Amino acid sequence: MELKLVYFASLRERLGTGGETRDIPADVATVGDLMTWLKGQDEAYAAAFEDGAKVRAAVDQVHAKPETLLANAREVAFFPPVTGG
Amino acid sequence: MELKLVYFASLRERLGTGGETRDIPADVATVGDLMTWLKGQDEAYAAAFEDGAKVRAAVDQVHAKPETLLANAREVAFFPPVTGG
Amino acid sequence: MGVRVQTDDFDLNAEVRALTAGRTDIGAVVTFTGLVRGKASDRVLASMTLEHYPGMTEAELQRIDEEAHRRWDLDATAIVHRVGDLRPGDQIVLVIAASRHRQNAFEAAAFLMDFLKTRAPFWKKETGADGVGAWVDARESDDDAVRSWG
Amino acid sequence: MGVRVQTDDFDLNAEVRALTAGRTDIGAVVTFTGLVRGKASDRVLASMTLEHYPGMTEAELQRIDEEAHRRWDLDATAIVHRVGDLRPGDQIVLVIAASRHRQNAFEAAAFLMDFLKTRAPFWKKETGADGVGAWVDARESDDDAVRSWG
Repeated sequence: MELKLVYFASLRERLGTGGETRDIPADVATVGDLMTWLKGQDEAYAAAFEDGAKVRAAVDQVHAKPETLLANAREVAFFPPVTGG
Repeated sequence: MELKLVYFASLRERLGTGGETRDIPADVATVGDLMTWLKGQDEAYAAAFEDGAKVRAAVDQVHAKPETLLANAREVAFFPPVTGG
Repeated sequence: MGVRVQTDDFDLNAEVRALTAGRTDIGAVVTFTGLVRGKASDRVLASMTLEHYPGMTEAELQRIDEEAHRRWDLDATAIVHRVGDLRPGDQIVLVIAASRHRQNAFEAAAFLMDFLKTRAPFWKKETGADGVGAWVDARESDDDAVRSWG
Repeated sequence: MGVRVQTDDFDLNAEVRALTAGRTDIGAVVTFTGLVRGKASDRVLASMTLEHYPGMTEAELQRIDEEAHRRWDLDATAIVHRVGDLRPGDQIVLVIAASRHRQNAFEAAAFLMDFLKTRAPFWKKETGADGVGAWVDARESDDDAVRSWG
């Protein structure tokens, strides 16, 4: 499955990119699965996603949890806890 | 004791005056005493002070209660519950 | 810290800037503006007249303001209240509370309004579209609001 | 009802007037303005950069705004949030809640800010007077604030 991944703030800086398109294996069913799969890609991802509690996600621009299904998602975002306002 | 009395809003309209100076008997010790004494003055005062629960008072520009002592007060105000804001 | 009673209208921007200009320690500014509504309990209003107790009004507003500063860590506050003749849509009252953090500013602004409503000596007289004038009754919910602050 | 994300500064008067002009049903307008503070945990700031998630930000602010309208009887609301480079004293965010009665307006404005702080995808990076940049950490007290609304 082809998926657009976007990264923000400290996560974007650590990964050195604001986004990428990836071909995701069929057994990656949830946001949590996707984080685990990304961590296995290389050291930069492993480091960026190491502290899972500090990474938040959104699926198609709606806040998501680790158990949220990717289903037919087009865009998944990862970012640290928000600090606006 | 000479005392400046001031009236506001509906009380002022009922009494037909915004204020007056009165010579108060020595046995009028509290705000409540003063209200009772004023009620005895004539029908207009009796009517204006009839519903004591709806009359508020201030002594020298500080909110007062029926039991507040007049002591050396210079100015006593009577008015309905406030409705600003 | 400033309390004012005036017949003139006030300008929200100018009042806020007077408190925040040249400062970088304020993180949160909450303002409350009260407006004359065109209808009161199904009665259409033509105008409203605000009477007050000159001298006591300013003193009481000052006391309410000082109490807010005792209860919360505030960087600045302002209270402006109009008197005289107003029309539907006109501004009546402005309260500003500025603080480093938002919760202080929100709570202090609500507190200032609750106490102003029940303690500051202002009285509203409404004149209906029919020309009939009537003094506004105090609302019990305002007394409840004050009691909730303990 | 209007939510906006912009690099430009905003004008408090203009934003309030846009909600209240020509209306006489609004009795209470509460505004919250967030400002860049010159010090953060004893660190002197030179500037702050606000990053956001275009598309999701507007959608999330819209969702928060709709939730406020579900919870309170509101006549009008507005949320304006700036992004890009800001300096100490600059305005960051504006929330307005207008209602017939003051309690609704106060509560809705506080609610909008609490939810914006914990749900809208904005991130602040502070640059110190020493030139060192650091992403701001989320505060637990903000999560507590959101939970308090149930």
